[in-house]
Amino acid sequence: MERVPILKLGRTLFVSIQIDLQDESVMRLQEDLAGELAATGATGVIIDITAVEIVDSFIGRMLTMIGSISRMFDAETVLVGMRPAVAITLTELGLSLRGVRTALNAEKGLKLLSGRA
Amino acid sequence: MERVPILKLGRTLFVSIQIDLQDESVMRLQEDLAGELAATGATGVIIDITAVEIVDSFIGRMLTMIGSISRMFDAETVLVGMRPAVAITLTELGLSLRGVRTALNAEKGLKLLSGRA
Amino acid sequence: MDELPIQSGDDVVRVRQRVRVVAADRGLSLVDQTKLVTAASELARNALVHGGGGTARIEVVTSAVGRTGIRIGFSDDGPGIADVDLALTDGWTTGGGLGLGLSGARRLVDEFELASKPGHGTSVVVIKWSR
Amino acid sequence: MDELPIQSGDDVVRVRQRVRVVAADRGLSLVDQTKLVTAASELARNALVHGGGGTARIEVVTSAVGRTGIRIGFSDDGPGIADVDLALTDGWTTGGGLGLGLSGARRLVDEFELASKPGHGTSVVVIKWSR
Ligand SMILES: Nc1ncnc2c1ncn2[C@@H]1O[C@H](COP(=O)(O)OP(=O)(O)O)[C@@H](O)[C@H]1O
Ligand SMILES: Nc1ncnc2c1ncn2[C@@H]1O[C@H](COP(=O)(O)OP(=O)(O)O)[C@@H](O)[C@H]1O
Repeated sequence: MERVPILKLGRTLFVSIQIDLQDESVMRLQEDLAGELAATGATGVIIDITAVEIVDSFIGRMLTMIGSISRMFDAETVLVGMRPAVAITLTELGLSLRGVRTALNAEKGLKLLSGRA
Repeated sequence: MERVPILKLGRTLFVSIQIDLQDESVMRLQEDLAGELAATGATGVIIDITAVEIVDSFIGRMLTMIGSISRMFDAETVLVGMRPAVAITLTELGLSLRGVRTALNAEKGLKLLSGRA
Repeated sequence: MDELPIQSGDDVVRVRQRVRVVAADRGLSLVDQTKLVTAASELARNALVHGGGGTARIEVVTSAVGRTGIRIGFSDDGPGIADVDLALTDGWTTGGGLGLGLSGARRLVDEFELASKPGHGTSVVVIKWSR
Repeated sequence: MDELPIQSGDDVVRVRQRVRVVAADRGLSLVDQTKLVTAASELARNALVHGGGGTARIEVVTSAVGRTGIRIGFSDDGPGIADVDLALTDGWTTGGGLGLGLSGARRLVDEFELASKPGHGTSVVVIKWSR
């Protein structure tokens, strides 16, 4: 199982998903992020899915859960770089990713995070 | 297959449907809009259906999906200019367009969009 | 009587346009025109998507009590529908649709008849009477 | 025709990759590729998680009217599904899932067929036609 690395820059955790996500990898990422949030007190998480070709219901649910988990640690998660085809497919699948904020790219995602009080 | 043009004015995408929509054209519009939203970071979409004589279940579903897709890009969609006969027919068909905001005309639609924080 | 082919998305649009013209011509109200055209759109799409293509026959008919109506017959030689009652249930679909085409079209017209035999295609006839 | 095993999470990823290659090869649009790969991901996961493992058969087919399509058959020898209609309902799950796998996959493809007998495994066949 491949692992997705987490980068810490200032008070933000950066995750750039570059692999074909299997369920185990996503679950592992969720655990790793929770661990990092607890350990570092980061206030924001940016997940870059520019390279992600598909998000199915499992992966989508994990992304939503990462959003909820980060809120428990008083941090906010922003999903950046979603491909148009992925957004269309998620919608038809019936998934809304409600509760996760989105931004076009990492830069805009950072702005969104720093905009919060 | 005819294509519906998308106009960008400020942070809003304007679509005025002037053709007899065939399924391919609506799907193409959905894809084009998702692409524009991902590329431009527009925060609103106004779809003017003043000239649209019928909305059947396929077209209706596509309009609802455009609303959901735009939310994934942190934008809101407003449907403007729906004819009374179209609204009556949609209701009898059993379609609710839940989740899509509506306004009488483009001007009121814009106001609705700018009203959001 | 008009007979139109349904072999492409463009053909579906042409069926809608033709139904609109005939319905307006016969004095159907704007709402009734819209309902009939919408029903025709659903049924023409079904003939194309599920039936692999077919035809639409549009004609003007007169009822026993002298009312004028528009009758449209859709037919295709596709795989047919095994369980017609199920197919007429709101939300039932074998594909990616909403499953509102048949059930919705039925609500939009005054008369609706669906005949289908698995392996022998599908035929749907609808009538909308002018008031 | 390709036949791929589904015995692990890695296998699910391989099914996705293979479907992507075949779909791109046959000229499906990027959006249609994404829809088909996503549906395949849902169904492969179901075969693994609910069916205890199975296989995916990917093949290129031609419709009666000459359209090219990708057909994927998933099968497993798991416990099967007692109530197929229920399983196809949005949100229905016996596990911790979202219950959108089957219903969502059906919306993403052009044809969808689910056959299952309790105790005799499950088979799902989907087709996506190129436009
Ligand atoms: N002309 C047809 N030939 C074969 N099957 C059909 C035809 N029309 C409808 N069906 C079947 O009936 C189902 C329900 O049709 P409909 O209510 O129009 O919903 P949708 O087209 O959205 O699936 C379809 O999914 C299809 O399986
Ligand atoms: N291949 C299968 N074998 C046995 N049961 C299955 C299979 N696929 C789906 N199911 C059953 O149908 C239910 C709904 O499936 P699905 O819509 O994919 O949602 P989820 O997988 O999130 O539960 C599952 O919870 C399971 O009980």
